[in-house]
Formats: sequence, structure tokens, C-alpha cells
Amino acid sequence: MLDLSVNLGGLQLANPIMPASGTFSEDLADVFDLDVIGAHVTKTITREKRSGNPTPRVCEVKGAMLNAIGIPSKGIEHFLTHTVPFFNRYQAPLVASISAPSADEFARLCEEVSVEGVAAIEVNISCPNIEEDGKAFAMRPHTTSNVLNKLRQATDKPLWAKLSPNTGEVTEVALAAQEAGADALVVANTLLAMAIDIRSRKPKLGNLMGGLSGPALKPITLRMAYQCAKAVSIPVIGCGGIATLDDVLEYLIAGASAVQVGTATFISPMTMVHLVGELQEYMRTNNITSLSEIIGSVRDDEASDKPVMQEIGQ
Amino acid sequence: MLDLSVNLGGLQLANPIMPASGTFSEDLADVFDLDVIGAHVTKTITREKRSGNPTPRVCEVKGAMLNAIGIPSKGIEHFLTHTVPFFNRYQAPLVASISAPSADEFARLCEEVSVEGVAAIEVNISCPNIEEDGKAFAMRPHTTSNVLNKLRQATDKPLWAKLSPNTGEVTEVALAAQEAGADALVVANTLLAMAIDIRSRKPKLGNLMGGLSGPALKPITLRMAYQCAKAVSIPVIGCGGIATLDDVLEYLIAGASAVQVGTATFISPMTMVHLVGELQEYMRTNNITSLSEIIGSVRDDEASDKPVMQEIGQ
Amino acid sequence: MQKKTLQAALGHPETALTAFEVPTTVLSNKPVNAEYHLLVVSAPEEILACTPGQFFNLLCPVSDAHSPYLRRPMSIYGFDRHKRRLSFLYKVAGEGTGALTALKRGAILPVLGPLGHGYSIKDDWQKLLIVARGVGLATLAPLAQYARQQGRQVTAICSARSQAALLSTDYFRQLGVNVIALTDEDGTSDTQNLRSIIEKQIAENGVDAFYTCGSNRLLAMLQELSRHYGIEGQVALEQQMACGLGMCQCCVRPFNRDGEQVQLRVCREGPVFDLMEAIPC
Amino acid sequence: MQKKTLQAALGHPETALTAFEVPTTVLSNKPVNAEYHLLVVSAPEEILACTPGQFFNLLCPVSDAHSPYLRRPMSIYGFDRHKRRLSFLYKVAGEGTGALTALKRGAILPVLGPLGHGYSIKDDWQKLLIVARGVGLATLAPLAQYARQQGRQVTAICSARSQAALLSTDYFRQLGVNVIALTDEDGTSDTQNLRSIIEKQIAENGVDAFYTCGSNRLLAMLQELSRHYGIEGQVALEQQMACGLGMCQCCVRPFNRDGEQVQLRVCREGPVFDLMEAIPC
Ligand SMILES: Cc1cc2nc3c(=O)[nH]c(=O)nc-3n(C[C@H](O)[C@H](O)[C@H](O)COP(=O)(O)OP(=O)(O)OC[C@H]3O[C@@H](n4cnc5c(N)ncnc54)[C@H](O)[C@@H]3O)c2cc1C
Ligand SMILES: Cc1cc2nc3c(=O)[nH]c(=O)nc-3n(C[C@H](O)[C@H](O)[C@H](O)COP(=O)(O)OP(=O)(O)OC[C@H]3O[C@@H](n4cnc5c(N)ncnc54)[C@H](O)[C@@H]3O)c2cc1C
Ligand SMILES: Cc1cc2nc3c(=O)[nH]c(=O)nc-3n(C[C@H](O)[C@H](O)[C@H](O)COP(=O)(O)O)c2cc1C
Ligand SMILES: Cc1cc2nc3c(=O)[nH]c(=O)nc-3n(C[C@H](O)[C@H](O)[C@H](O)COP(=O)(O)O)c2cc1C
Ligand code: FES
Ligand code: FES
Repeated sequence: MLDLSVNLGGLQLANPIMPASGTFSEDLADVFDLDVIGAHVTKTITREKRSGNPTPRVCEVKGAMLNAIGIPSKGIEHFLTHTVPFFNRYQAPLVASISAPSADEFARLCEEVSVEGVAAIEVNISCPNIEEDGKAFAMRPHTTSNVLNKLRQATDKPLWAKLSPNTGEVTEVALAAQEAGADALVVANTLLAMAIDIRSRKPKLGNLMGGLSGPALKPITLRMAYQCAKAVSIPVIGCGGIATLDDVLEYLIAGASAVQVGTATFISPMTMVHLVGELQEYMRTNNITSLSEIIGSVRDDEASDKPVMQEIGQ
Repeated sequence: MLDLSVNLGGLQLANPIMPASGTFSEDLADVFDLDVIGAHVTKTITREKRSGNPTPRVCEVKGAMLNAIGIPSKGIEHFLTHTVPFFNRYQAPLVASISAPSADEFARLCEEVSVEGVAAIEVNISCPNIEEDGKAFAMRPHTTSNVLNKLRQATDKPLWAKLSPNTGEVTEVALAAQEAGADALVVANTLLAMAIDIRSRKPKLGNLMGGLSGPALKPITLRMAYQCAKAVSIPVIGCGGIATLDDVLEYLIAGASAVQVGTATFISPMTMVHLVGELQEYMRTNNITSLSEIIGSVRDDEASDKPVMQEIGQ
Repeated sequence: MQKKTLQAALGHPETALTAFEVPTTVLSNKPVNAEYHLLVVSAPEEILACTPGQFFNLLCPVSDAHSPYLRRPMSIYGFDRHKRRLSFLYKVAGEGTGALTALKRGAILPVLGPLGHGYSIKDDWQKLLIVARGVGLATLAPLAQYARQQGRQVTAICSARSQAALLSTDYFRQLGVNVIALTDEDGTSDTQNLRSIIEKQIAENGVDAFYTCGSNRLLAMLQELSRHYGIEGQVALEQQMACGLGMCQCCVRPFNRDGEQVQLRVCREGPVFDLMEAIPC
Repeated sequence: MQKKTLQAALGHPETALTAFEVPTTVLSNKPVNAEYHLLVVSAPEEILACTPGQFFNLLCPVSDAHSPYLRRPMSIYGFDRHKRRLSFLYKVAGEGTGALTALKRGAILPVLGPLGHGYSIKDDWQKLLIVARGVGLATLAPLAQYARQQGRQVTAICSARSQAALLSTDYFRQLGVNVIALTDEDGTSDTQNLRSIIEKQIAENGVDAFYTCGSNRLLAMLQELSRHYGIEGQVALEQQMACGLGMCQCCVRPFNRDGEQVQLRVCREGPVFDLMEAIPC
């Protein structure tokens, strides 16, 4: 029997394909039965209602996109009364993505979303931390530690820390999150970028800068997923530029235990459905019975060409 | 008269288009007269001969490439006796890119390349600093300060600091470089990335990881060039994913005073020639007489849509 | 792809599936004037249960010349469930629409839809006035057709830069719509003249509802007239989109709803909105 | 682009221009068997001053199905300066060559070249033995032609998986080359048999120089024979490339030169190297 299931620090998923926060919502149920995918990850919510960034909020760059949606949120109330019940019609576990501008507020929200029907909490620590210098929690190991410690105390649910690719210290941040008690890491969020309309000379995003996502991001976040998987012992969930089966396999081989699909769903809303089917087919064709045969199987000690150094025939 | 010239901290270039280090060599003279471009920037050299990284050294990713060439170098001797004389046949100024694994060795090499015929020195501080924890100098402000201070003392030539996009503190690093006496900043080098062949499960680069360059990099390095140009008062030279006139204009509008073209030359070796011509044509068509009308002209205070808030007609 | 998963995904929905990601086949794709192309595709029946004002999100082809990445939203210009035909009238603007022009008969065009909420006609809206500029008329063509099928009286005031840029007026006339064409080149399209023509319509013929789209100038004017004469109406709006489904929240615009300013998604709550709720920007 | 700059760049070179980035026009592009395609283009005269063993770097077309980014190096299979024709024989391997298969007559294919150093024939090399496997023969076809024009005696031993996979043997025969074909399916292509056939050639006919390309197995065997019989030779090698011009240093391979192991660029110092300097890997 083919086994597509994965266990992410205690949470069992029927398959390793799930959406990335902010690129998924109830609305996708218009296109396919949401129970086909491994989990449901919500758009990041905040406690309070928020309206998000000014428009234009997205733009296209070569083979990728930038977004500065911000975190428009209907608040915790709406989440508990509408979002949770909606997703509880499905078998796939619900992962609530949350964020807050200070560690204490973060912890409070974490406690409040720790309700029945929420299977895990993904903490979007790529948002600015107003208590420090406004840099995102996930930029540095010590701010990651601080917030994760408080979050850990606020919930017994599995806690996934979503890292930022903007830091120069991603493995240090990963280790800090693990030490503070994260059950899994999501690697990674979008990378800060910019585009300018040369005719109007205006930035293409209302917020000036925004996050790069899509295929262009993949080689960068794949590298980070690999580095993190090498450094930590908790599961890594790969995220960034995944659109094809090859992308999924690349992350799994690099060491990710599951993957999140973001922008690809905008280009092709059936992407996740196809990926689940293609992964199954790949395993069947290659006589692979369990994902564990793929995860972390990168042959990184055999990467370089080894020229035959001795003269042949002598 | 159309004026394409730029002054980069004392060094005058006939036009703002020059090659990026490592993507240019004497060999390009096979394809066009090298005096058409604004400057000649050499591949980074080290004092000693070095052989560089194992193959495979490059691979292709979606709309971009990764490289882990390393710094194969014929050494300072060959540089002084061959490279400098070759380029001195041309009018365009020669910029020597150098690197070393410690600040003192860096300074020593800097002194040695400060010869007649070398117009400016670009210091590739994105290479590992073996004295600290092996992280590149350009990853942190203090290591940048340390090495730039020594480099500044080693030469009277214009000193260009080439920053790394791998840091989470690019403006802090930019400021540190400026304070330590850099005459210009090159923003930026390649971004650490990875690709895995899913059939062999081997990393596609012999070195496991390598630098992303090409169009996928542009939105990221453009953002950094913008941030640096806002933060410092010395000229910024934009670099990353430039292939078209629009790309050049985007960097100039963002605040770059000149640009370096890297990977695009691999795809189309005439790229720089075309860019010089198209820039000239653009200025003529738009009645722009000097590049100063373009540089830094981004309308960043007008980026967001302003809905008409008052009810019309009341 | 694995058939079972696909069947599972499409076969046992918890909620009814309403939007479909499917390939269509190009039947024709021709310029109708210097700026606009008419694209007709053969489409599977399930996506043709659509209403006027809805749109599709098109995956434009990639080539050496064009590399669109996101899909491009396009209003339905015409649809015929019986003949399995779907058409779009598009203005060649940039990367995506530029890429569309290269589609030849027989080419595959992946579409996603139908999306959003279209126009509706209240029972007591018997006399409809459509006001549109340029390609705006495209969005309103299927509405005009539907309204005529419902036996409503329809007048359409179309303005454009030139006579050559006036689109679909013949088609509107064929439907039995009273067409009033105004152009910049004839000097008939200025706000003043347009306003007095509309007021004349109201006075002489009577208008139960306004329908418009796109232009802020028209929207603002119709809101004023609506307030003044107590005439209701609907407007189709545009905004930059990514997903087209309601997931990404990039396509929001501000609206006045119940005295409050709210952000609504053009792709989901729209693209057709109550005339008075829209805020011109 | 600005004409003046282009003229300046091409008109007053400090050093003679030898490589050209130019568009060519596809004349034909057809499969020759299950794996290989023959691509013939019409090319400007200046790029046809090439020598056998040199190569071009091709910019493969981008489409929905294929998105190659880097150029792809291809040996010259045939060139005719008089007719302004250039041809490539390519194996459909992945993204780039997959994209090439879509090129239709009349399509534009941008090429860069001619690049690298090709084969040379010393004056006293009168009897040449070409040994190649599969597509390797392609690289050697223009050499065989040139050698025959120079009046040299040429024998070619070609091995392939099957008779159907044997390429260009008819072309070689037309040139007056003595062709010996070996296939896996006939069981004639094993190393032992190949070796004894070569040794028979040396013994009965005499061989002044070996020419080969590609396969490590062949290279190693020919080096052994070369050492044993004192026969010189040349080999064309492949390596992953980016620039094709010598700038990026990605295409290096190790070579034995003057007792030292050195890294040489396949695109610049090669792709044809002295047989004994190459290191099989
Ligand atoms: C619901 C809806 C229905 C539409 N119906 C039609 C129609 O029937 N006919 C028609 O010609 N056009 C229509 N448009 C506008 C059409 O989507 C844009 O002209 C088109 O996306 C431009 O793409 P481009 O790549 O050619 O231009 P570019 O300028 O290169 O596009 C860059 C980006 O901006 C977006 N964009 C540009 N203009 C618009 C716009 N006006 N609205 C939304 N996004 C835009 C593009 O989608 C793309 O993401 C509609 C837009 C919406 C939102
Ligand atoms: C000097 C030279 C001459 C060549 N001449 C021929 C020829 O006449 N006919 C022919 O069929 N093939 C030839 N090749 C090999 C040909 O370049 C590759 O088969 C082709 O690049 C594969 O590209 P792809 O995108 O289809 O394959 P992919 O596997 O998708 O390519 C991925 C990357 O690897 C590179 N690559 C893959 N295989 C090779 C290879 N063998 N050598 C170098 N780079 C490779 C590609 O260029 C590309 O950058 C030659 C190679 C070199 C270096
Ligand atoms: C429009 C958009 C909105 C996003 N919103 C969120 C968010 O609210 N919270 C979050 O953690 N990540 C958010 N992300 C980041 C994605 O979850 C994901 O990390 C990123 O897009 C990289 O994956 P991709 O390349 O597959 O899109 C958003 C991404 C996009 C494109
Ligand atoms: C093959 C290759 C080799 C490079 N070698 C160097 C180098 O030696 N020194 C350096 O500072 N940058 C080097 N770079 C980085 C480029 O100079 C440039 O910063 C980077 O490629 C981004 O620009 P691009 O996207 O235009 O290529 C190299 C880049 C490539 C692709
Ligand atoms: S386009 Fe994504 S929410 Fe409207
Ligand atoms: S391919 Fe760039 S040096 Fe050979």
C-alpha cells in the first residue's frame, strides 16, 4: 500500500501537500473538494480587525510576483465563529496562522485560537516586532526565542514557526525556534523585494516594497529548507515556489517532511490536487511505499564530479 | 547634447553600463569593441593561484542560474603582467575586483593592485572571512567596517564595496562601508541558493549551494539598491538581473548611479552594447539631457492608490 | 496526473463546485480595430452556466516575446451554452494581452471561471440605461442581450475616442437596443453633453436603472444623477487581480456600505456592485 | 537599438571580432530517428568562417512547454559558406533541446559563434581513424569532410545501440570514408571487439592519428592504444556551459599538461584537446 501520510511532530496528515498561508481560503472550495489536500492553513489573522495595505497590493515580475497585502483581518471573533466551523466540515486538519506586533499580544492570540477544531498553530513571525526595532521576530535568533517561549507557554497545540528568508542567520533562527519548543518549522515566507513602473516612476506596490513569491523564490527557500533540515531535528515544511511534482520532490529530498503551495494556486487553482495525484503516481512507478524513502535522501556527499585521477591503463 | 556620463565618487565613466565581476573577461573582445561600455570590471582575483570549486559549477533554474564557480585565480602576478596591460589598450577605466580570506591579506592585495592602469578597486566582501566564524565580511556591519577600514588605508584609488544580498542588514552594512571610507557601493552579489536533480538526488552544483543570478534576482537586489541609495550619500551601483533597458531604468530611478550587467551577457553577449544604445535613444526620445534627471527620481511618496474619499458632487 | 485524486477532488464536493480550471480551444482571435481583439473559444459546457458581468481569469501563453505570469481577468463578452462558445473582447495593453494576440485557431487557452457576481435586473426595472466608454461596452454586451431576452427596454449611450473606436454598437442595435454613440472626434462625448443626453432620456423616456462600468468619470456622474433622480443602478469595476477567487485579497477597493467605508474584493463581492456603494478613485 | 553604438561596437574593434551573436533562420528541423533531430539554418556569411570541431551556443525558444534560460552548446554538424547554411545534429535530452524540436521552417534561432578551437590535422597525418559513439559522430562529420577535401584517407568506426541509432554513416560513406559500423544489438560494439578492430586497422592499414569525442570509455581506450602504438590524436569534450566564450569558467575540466594537472575551459581552450592531455571522468 502506498502511504502518503506524514507525521509532523504528532500531527498526522493524509498527505504532505497543503496550502501556504495567505494563498488559500474557503473560496477555493468553489474549485475542488478541500479534503483532497493534507491540511488547511488559513491566512494569517490578528486579534483585531485590520484593513491591510493600500493598493496596488500585488504586481508581476519575471516569472514571479510581489505582494504587499499586509494582514487584513476580520479579527479573532470572526475566525472562531466562521472560519473554524467552515473548515471543520472537512477531515483535513485546520492550521491557524496567527500574528501580532508584540510577544505578549502574540501569546494572547495564540491562547485564544487554541480551540477545538484547530489542529495546529502556525506562527507568522515574519511580521514586524514593534517592541524591538521594528524588525520581524524571525530576523534574529534572540527575538525568535523570546516570542516562541511565550507562544509555547500559551498553547498545547502543535506550534509551527514560519521563518523569514530575509534573515542572514536562518539556521540560527531555526535552532532558536526549536529550542523554544516549536514542533515544526515552515521554511519560508516571502523575500522582501521591489518593482518600479518606469513610465510613472512609481513603485508598483502601494507599500513600496513587498514579498517575492513564486518560482523565482524556489532556489533560495529550498536552500534554506535544506540548511534548516540539516540543523534541527523537528520536521521542516518546505515552502517557496512550489508548482510541480519536481518541486515537491526537490524539497522532500532536501529534507522537508511536507510542503506548502502558495502562488502556484493563483496561477492554477487545481495545483495541489494535481500534486497529490502525481506524487502518488510517482511513488507507485518508482516502487516507493513510504515518503520516508524520499525525505532527506539528498546525496550531498556525492555532488561534485570526481575525475578519474589516475591515468587509465597504467 | 546627450550626456550619458556619470561620476562615481571621482571616477568619470562615459556611460553607466559596465559588466559585473565574474561575467566578463578579455574574451568578450571577440564579440564587440570593449570601449563601448562605461568600465571594465575584472573577475575577482586573489593573491595566490587558486583552482576554484569542483564541477558542476553552474546550473539552470526557472529563468535564472546558480553558480558556484568559486574564485579560480591566476594570482596577482598574472593580473599585473597580463590583465592590466590588456585592458590598458582601451579608454574605459579598469576596475579590479579583489578578495581575500582575512582583512590583512585583503589590504595587502589591495595595495598590490593599486597600480597605474587600475582606475578603481572593487572589493568583493561577500567571500568568507576565516578570522571570524567563516561568514562573509558583508554579512554584518562590524566585519564590513573592520575590513573596509584596512582597505581604505591600503589604497588611494576609488574603493567600491560590493555588498551581499544574503544579509538581513543590508542598509546597516552599507552605512558601515560608507563610514569606513568606501567611495561607492555595488549592490549586490549573488544570493545563496540550491537546486537538486530529482533523478540522481544529487545537488546540481558540486559545491552543493551557489549564487542565484539573473532575472529572478532583480526584484530583491533592486529593493536593496533602493534601500542603500536612501541610506547613504555615496553612489550606488545597481547589480542583479539586469538584461533590458527597463531594468537599467528601474535601478537608476531607484537611486543607482550606474549599473553592472552580469548573467545577461551569458545569454546575449551583446547586451551591454544594446543597453548603451537604447539608453541613449530613450534619453533622446524623452528629452532627457543628463542621467541626473533619472537617478533617484522614484516617486515613492505617491505609490499607493488614493481613492477619492469625499463623495463627489456633494 | 493521478485520475483517482482528480475524481475525488471533483466528484464528491462538500460544497458545489462553481468555478472550473479548464482548457478551451481557440476558434478565432482577430483584431476588431487598432486596439481591440475579439477572441472566441470553444469551451466545456459546465463553465457556460454564467451570468452577464461575470469574468474569467485567463492563462496567457508564454513565448520569447511575452512572459506573463499571473492570469489576466476578462469579462465575458458573449457566451452560448448550446454552441459551447465563449468570447472575450480585449484591449491590447501589455504583457498578457499582448501574449493573447498570438493565439491562433486551435491553440489551447486555459481559463478559470466563471468568477464573481454579475449584473442583476430587478423585476421592476423595465427601462434600462447603459452608459459606457470604450471597451466598457464589452462587459455590458451580455447584459444587453439578457435584458432584451427578458423583454426590457434598453438604451445604450456609448462614448469613444473616435467612430473607429466605437465597439459593439452594431451588435447592440441587432439586439434591439437604442444606441446613442458619442465620440471625442465629433466633440459629442464631453461630460456636459453626455449629462444632458442622459437627462433627456430620463425626462422623455424614463429610466429605471443605470448600468455602467470602468470609467470613474461616468461612475461619478451617474452617482450624482442617481442621487438627484432617485434612480438605482449597478457598476462593474476593475482592480488588479492575482487569484480571481477571493483568496489573495489583492483586488480590494473601498466602498460605502451602511454608512461605513469597507474594503470589498472586486473578484468575489464584485465585479458588479451597487452603483451608490462604489467609490470613484 | 541605437545604430551608432552598434556600429561603434562592431566597426572599430581593437581586436578582430571572431564570435557573432546573430539571428539565423530555420530551413528545416526534422527527426532523423527516435532520438535525434537535424536542424538546418540559413546563417549570415561572417559566422561561417568556422572549422570542424567548433561549436555554436544556441538560444532555444521559450514557450508554455519549455523554459530554457542558458544557451545550449551544439557542435557544427555541417556548414557551407557558399550556401550560407549551417546545420546541427542534436539529441533531444531536456529543456533546451526539447524546445529546439518546436522550431519550424522560418523561425528565428539566435546563435552565438563560431566558438572554441576545432580539430586540426598535422601535415604528416595521412591516415586518420575516427572512432565515435552515437551522436559523437556529429562532431566528427565536418572533420571527415575537411580531411577528405585535404586528400586524407579516413576510416570511421561508429558504434551505437542499434542499427537505427547509427547516424551519418551514409554521409560518411558519400565522403569516401571507410565506415565500420558496430551495434549493441548485433553484439559487435563491446570494448574487446572494438579494440581488436582498431588494432587490426593499425596493423593492416596503418593509422597516423586518432579522432574521437564524448565517450569516456572510448577516450580511455584510445589513450591506451595511443601510448602503446605511439599514435597521436585529438578528442572533443563536453562540459556544462554558460557563456561559451571563456568568461564564466564553469566549463573547466582537468587536463594533464606538462606533467601538471591543470583546469582548462572546454569552451575556450577546447572543445578539441590533445588526446593524451584529456582525463576521462
Ligand atoms: C473583472 C475584470 C474584467 C475585465 N474585463 C476586460 C475586458 O472585457 N476587456 C478588456 O480589454 N479588459 C478587461 N479587463 C482589464 C484587463 O484585465 C487588463 O487590461 C489586462 O489584465 C491587462 O493585462 P496586460 O498584461 O496586457 O497589461 P499589463 O499592464 O502588462 O498588466 C500588468 C498587470 O496589471 C494588471 N492590469 C492591468 N490593467 C488592468 C485593469 N484594467 N484591471 C485589472 N488588472 C489590470 C494585469 O492583469 C497584470 O497583472 C478586466 C479587468 C477586470 C478586473
Ligand atoms: C561543445 C559541445 C558540443 C556539443 N555538441 C552536441 C551536438 O552536436 N549534438 C548534441 O546532441 N549534443 C551536443 N552537445 C551536448 C548538448 O549541449 C546537450 O545535450 C544539451 O545542452 C542538453 O540540453 P537540454 O536542455 O536538452 O538538457 P538538460 O539536461 O535539460 O540540460 C540542463 C543543462 O545541462 C547542460 N547539459 C546537459 N547535457 C550536456 C552535455 N552533454 N554537455 C554540456 N552541457 C550539457 C545543458 O546545456 C543545460 O545547461 C554538445 C555539448 C558541448 C559542450
Ligand atoms: C498574496 C500572498 C499573501 C500572503 N499572505 C501570507 C500571510 O498572511 N501569512 C504568511 O505567513 N504568509 C503569507 N504569504 C506567504 C506564503 O504563505 C508563502 O510563504 C510564500 O508565498 C512563498 O510560497 P510560494 O512561492 O509558493 O507562494 C503570502 C503570500 C502571498 C503571495
Ligand atoms: C558565473 C558567475 C561568476 C561570478 N563571479 C563573481 C566574482 O568573481 N566576484 C564577484 O564579486 N561577483 C561575482 N559574480 C556575481 C556577479 O558579479 C553579479 O553580482 C551577480 O551575478 C548578479 O548580477 P546578474 O544577475 O546581472 O548576473 C559572479 C556571477 C556569476 C553568474
Ligand atoms: S484577486 Fe485574489 S482576492 Fe480578488
Ligand atoms: S562556458 Fe563560460 S568559460 Fe566556458
